[in-house]
Amino acid sequence: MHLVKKIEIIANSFELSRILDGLDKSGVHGHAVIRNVAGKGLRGTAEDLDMTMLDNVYILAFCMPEHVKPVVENIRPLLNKFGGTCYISDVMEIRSTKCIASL
Amino acid sequence: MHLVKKIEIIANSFELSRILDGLDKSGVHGHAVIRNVAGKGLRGTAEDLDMTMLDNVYILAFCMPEHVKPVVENIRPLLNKFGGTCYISDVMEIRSTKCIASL
Amino acid sequence: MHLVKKIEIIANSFELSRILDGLDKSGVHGHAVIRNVAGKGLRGTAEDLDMTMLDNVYILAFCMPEHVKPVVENIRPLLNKFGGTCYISDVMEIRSTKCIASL
Amino acid sequence: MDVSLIISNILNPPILFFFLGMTAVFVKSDLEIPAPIPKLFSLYLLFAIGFKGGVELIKSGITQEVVLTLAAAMFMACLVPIYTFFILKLKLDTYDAAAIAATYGSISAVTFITASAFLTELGIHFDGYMVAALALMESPAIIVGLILVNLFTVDEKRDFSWPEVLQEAFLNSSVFLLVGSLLIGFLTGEHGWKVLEPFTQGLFYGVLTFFLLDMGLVAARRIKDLQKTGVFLVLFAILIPIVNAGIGLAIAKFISLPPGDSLLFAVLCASASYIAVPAAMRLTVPEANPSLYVSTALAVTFPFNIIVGIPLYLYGINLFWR
Amino acid sequence: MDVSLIISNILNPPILFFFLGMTAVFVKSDLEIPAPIPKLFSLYLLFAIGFKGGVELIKSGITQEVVLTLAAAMFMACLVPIYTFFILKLKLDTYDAAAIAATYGSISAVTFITASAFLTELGIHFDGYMVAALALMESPAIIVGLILVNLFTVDEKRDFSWPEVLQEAFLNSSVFLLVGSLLIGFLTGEHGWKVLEPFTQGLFYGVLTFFLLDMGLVAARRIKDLQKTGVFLVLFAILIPIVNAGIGLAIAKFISLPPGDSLLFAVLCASASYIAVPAAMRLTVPEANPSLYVSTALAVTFPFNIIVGIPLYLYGINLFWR
Amino acid sequence: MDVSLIISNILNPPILFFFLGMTAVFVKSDLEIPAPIPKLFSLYLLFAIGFKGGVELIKSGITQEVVLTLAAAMFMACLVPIYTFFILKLKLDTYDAAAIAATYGSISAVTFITASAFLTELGIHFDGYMVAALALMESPAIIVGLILVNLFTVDEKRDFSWPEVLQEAFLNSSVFLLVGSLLIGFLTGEHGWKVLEPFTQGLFYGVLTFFLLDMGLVAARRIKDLQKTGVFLVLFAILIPIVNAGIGLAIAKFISLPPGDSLLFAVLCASASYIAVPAAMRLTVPEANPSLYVSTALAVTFPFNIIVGIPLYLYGINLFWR
Ligand SMILES: Nc1ncnc2c1ncn2[C@@H]1O[C@H](COP(=O)(O)O)[C@@H](O)[C@H]1O
Ligand SMILES: Nc1ncnc2c1ncn2[C@@H]1O[C@H](COP(=O)(O)O)[C@@H](O)[C@H]1O
Ligand SMILES: Nc1ncnc2c1ncn2[C@@H]1O[C@H](COP(=O)(O)O)[C@@H](O)[C@H]1O
Ligand code: NA
Ligand code: NA
Ligand code: NA
Repeated sequence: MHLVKKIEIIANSFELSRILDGLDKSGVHGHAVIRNVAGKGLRGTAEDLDMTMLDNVYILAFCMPEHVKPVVENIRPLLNKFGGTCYISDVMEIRSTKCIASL
Repeated sequence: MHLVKKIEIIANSFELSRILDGLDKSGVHGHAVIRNVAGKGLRGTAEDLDMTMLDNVYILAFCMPEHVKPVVENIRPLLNKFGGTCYISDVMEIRSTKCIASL
Repeated sequence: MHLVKKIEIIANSFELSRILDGLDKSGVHGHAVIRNVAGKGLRGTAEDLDMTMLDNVYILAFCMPEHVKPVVENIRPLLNKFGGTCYISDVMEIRSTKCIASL
Repeated sequence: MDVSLIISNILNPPILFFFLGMTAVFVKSDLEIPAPIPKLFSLYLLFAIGFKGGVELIKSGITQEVVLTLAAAMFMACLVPIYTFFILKLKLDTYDAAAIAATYGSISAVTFITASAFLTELGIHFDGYMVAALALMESPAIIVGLILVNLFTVDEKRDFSWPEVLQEAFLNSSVFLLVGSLLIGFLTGEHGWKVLEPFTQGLFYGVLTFFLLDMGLVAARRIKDLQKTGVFLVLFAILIPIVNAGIGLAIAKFISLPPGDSLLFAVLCASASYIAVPAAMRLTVPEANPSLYVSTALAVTFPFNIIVGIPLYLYGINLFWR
Repeated sequence: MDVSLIISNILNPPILFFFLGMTAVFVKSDLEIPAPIPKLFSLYLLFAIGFKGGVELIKSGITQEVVLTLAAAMFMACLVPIYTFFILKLKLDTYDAAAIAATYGSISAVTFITASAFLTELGIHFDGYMVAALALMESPAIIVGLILVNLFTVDEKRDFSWPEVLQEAFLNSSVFLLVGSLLIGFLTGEHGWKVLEPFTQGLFYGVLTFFLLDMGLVAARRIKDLQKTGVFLVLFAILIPIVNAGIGLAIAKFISLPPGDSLLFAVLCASASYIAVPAAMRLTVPEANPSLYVSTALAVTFPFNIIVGIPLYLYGINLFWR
Repeated sequence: MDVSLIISNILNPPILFFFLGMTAVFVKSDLEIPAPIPKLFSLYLLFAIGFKGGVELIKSGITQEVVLTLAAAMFMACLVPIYTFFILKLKLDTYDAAAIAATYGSISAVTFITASAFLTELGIHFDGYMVAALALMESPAIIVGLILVNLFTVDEKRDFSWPEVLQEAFLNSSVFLLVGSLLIGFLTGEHGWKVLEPFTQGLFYGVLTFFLLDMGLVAARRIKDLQKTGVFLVLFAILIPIVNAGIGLAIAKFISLPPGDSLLFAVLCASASYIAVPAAMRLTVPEANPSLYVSTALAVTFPFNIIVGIPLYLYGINLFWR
């Protein structure tokens, strides 16, 4: 079990491909995307999802701590321009073969 | 990059508007909502979503640490009455203009 | 307000019932499941969801710290065999009657 | 005769697909109708049945027969939750008893629709205004159930607001769409019917069939919950519909409804709500256990009605209406 | 006469269901058409209208009338965003003005479809190639809007790539599906039409009705946003469509379009985009406030056009076309 | 002659919409059919084709011809995965070879449906019981594939349970719904057909068209995966269907199937599964790389069959059946 960083991004769906590109360029190749997220932020509610195609996506990416800095550098301009939020926290990853031992 | 609190609430969809009101009243104006969450809790499974309209929602709200107390005060009675769970954790927010500097 | 562990699992939907069984056997009886999660991991993208029925699920389970070890023991073989990732972090639970007092 | 009716009922695509859905769960097939398709189908069915009812109501006009039927519907919607409440109180606490009573006082639109498809196939006429009775019987039981809870729990003052409850009872999506479609059918009449017919009529039977496939899946998944509910509730969920249908038929005979309308009225009395009332109860009587009222209505009463009940009540009509 | 047209328009199922949707929001019913059903319906409508248009275009051939109409469509799609931009600049900043101008320069396919259903019901003929005009008018306003932003903001160089903008303008899903279906209709002609007819024709009116129910919900939810937009924009959203329809009718008269085509052309000029343009604006002019351009188009102009506008423009045609 | 068949096949709405979907991906349009709509359409197609097959099976009865055809289907479903396995082993490891072999041993219902729509249009008769052959050919290859893995991997004991595998093979949602609908069609016969016809027949072609639009999107998105799969697999994915169709035609000739049925049988042999088998393989042979077996079946064999294969096999029939 080892420490990794969790990156959570909520943004408009039209930013999705740009954000995923940003992650990829920063060396974060794994991600999970949940669509059809409703919400309210600085730019008002986004609940009339399909009609106006302005629905949000929730992007989750777990990565090595050293990737956080490039991610932030790549993603922040997008969020500043098009809106959306990004949060980072600490989690333990369970996957490597020896993780049980370290518990 | 500064510390904020992440509030996660899982509750039945009919509580949604009440919970969002509770957040708003506590000064937390941003949120994201994921619908059609299946699950199992104290009150049994909720998997026959659309049929019985008893599906769950997953509510995410990031807020300043000082907002947590009013949120808990406003949301807890709802959860006690109608069911649902609420969890709070620490995350770092990436949005303000100077966040890169602080890394 | 007391500390609990948050378990996040992203895996292919065909593993869902096995993973939920694993959680249940480890004493974790509550969970929430979000379906139709797109993503990219070690085994490539899984975006053509419905066509190939290879979509992912996002499983959330909050549990007592002492349950983490059995969960990991039960879930890891599944993830190693069929793919998927599991992460663990700390959160505070708001539900017990006295939680306001402890803030 | 009864059995031959049951068999001719069972050998219909909708009922057979209901069985197919149940079978899928029993043999652990991964068949599922993904959300929100079942929701779409149920909206469609409410839309189509409401619209058709409205169009026929404008053709028949609001006669004395219509008024009598609606009064009878109102009467049953209040009677059923009250009398069943006292039966349920024998074994359950006030909250659960009131919630289940409300469930059985209200109706299941899909049971009604299945019955009307059954009549159509047998070539038995029924009147469009029965849809108005359907609409009228959805909500009162919610109010009655809540009044019962208030009368029979003394401890603390329950904090709920009547406006919210009335809202939930009369403006929930099923009632609202059904009544709205009825009104629009009423307003646009024959002319509106013609343009919408390929949609509301042509697809109707097919959508019902597909929807019952999903209902079979859902009902079967609920069956394991019945172990928790116990024998009392399972018996309740079979016998009370028969009793209610009996009362309904007696009233129908009394106000001289024709056979088709009588069957639909009996089916309304016999059926139990598994959508509108459970949703309202979660909100207004959160103390009650949802798996009790959802499972009995969905896993026992609904299958019983569409498989055995509908032909059984028709058999009763065949006996007494000639 | 005008009023009787309005009333006969209103007493149609699609319009009445639009009202029903709005009512649901006003009385706080929980009625909703769950995502992605409205998306499916809008794809269906584009598919059906495009395909039908293509089939009719191959029948009529590409005549001089067709070319003239398309030229007129192109002209209006460029004129409207330019002149409205300067009106909007009186009260708004460049970004918001350009975004709203682009919205009104483009079109709303559902308004067009509602108008064509209205014509069908009144038995007034219209030509299939009007769908080509519809397709042609979606995109230019996006480009014009962006050019206006570039001309009227001097500060910093905006970093966007023209390929990306053209992509967004001409290959967004609405334009792409509409044009694609048009081409396929054109290629398969009468033969393709026959096999697809029960799907594209039979269901059309029903799906439109259901879709307008959802549009009613969506439009009503947006109405509270209008407080923020202010009186100026609300007036704009009612008056500009009338002006645009007027210009459209004058042009239609000038190039001698028949009444049905003239109405559709006026409706195209009068309608505003609430899907394609808003999506493009979020990307290309992120500085503009989406609730301004979405809410005016969706909560004011759209209802105005389908309820009052369509019969009003037809009234104008009835006056001048004889 | 072959080319004219290909062109008349291509100029059909379903195939053209398949191209439209592919084009959307190539030009980077944001067109998409949102989940779970494609799932709904595929359930509908299985339901409709199964039901229709059942109804026709009861009309024709279970003749010797039926039994022979089903035996031939069973034979091919076992032969294909075995012989292709050894070809694939030349270049791939046991896991990948077995998974791809199973994929090509099974069938694609949509290819079958497209072929039957093609026959309907050309006015060539085919028998309803071919749907039974379709149902029969889905599962065996999964079992065969798994046996091959067990025989050719010696290292460690693989921990999987046969009940689970049989479950996955015979009760997965496609097989279950298809067989269930077939049985129900068989049970309700002409009577059930009449009430469901507007739904199962009227919409069929339209839903197929819409669904192929989505298939075009999905197939095109997979094309970039082909770089990873290499030339060997791409050639395999084109040549093996032709070989299988050839064997299928020879058998069909041998048991004297009429032309329409022969085409469908050849198409079954030639097609590869991209739903049921991949799902089963993920579970039973997790060591195999999904992008290999999904991409070849979906991005090469499927388009090849519906565009070139179907008319090509029909050309073969035209040559030899007279
Ligand atoms: N404080 C927050 N907590 C949770 N979600 C948020 C928050 N702020 C914004 N969001 C989500 O991010 C989306 C875009 O935010 P914004 O760019 O501020 O309009 C909103 O629609 C919400 O779904
Ligand atoms: N321990 C838990 N972990 C994750 N989700 C939970 C947990 N407990 C409850 N939930 C979710 O919250 C919903 C309502 O919980 P309850 O009020 O306990 O019935 C459940 O249906 C689950 O989706
Ligand atoms: N680093 C990651 N961050 C977020 N999600 C991931 C990550 N790695 C894998 N996933 C998700 O887990 C699924 C299965 O991963 P895998 O077993 O690596 O193919 C992927 O399709 C993603 O949705
Ligand atoms: Na009842
Ligand atoms: Na316009
Ligand atoms: Na095959």
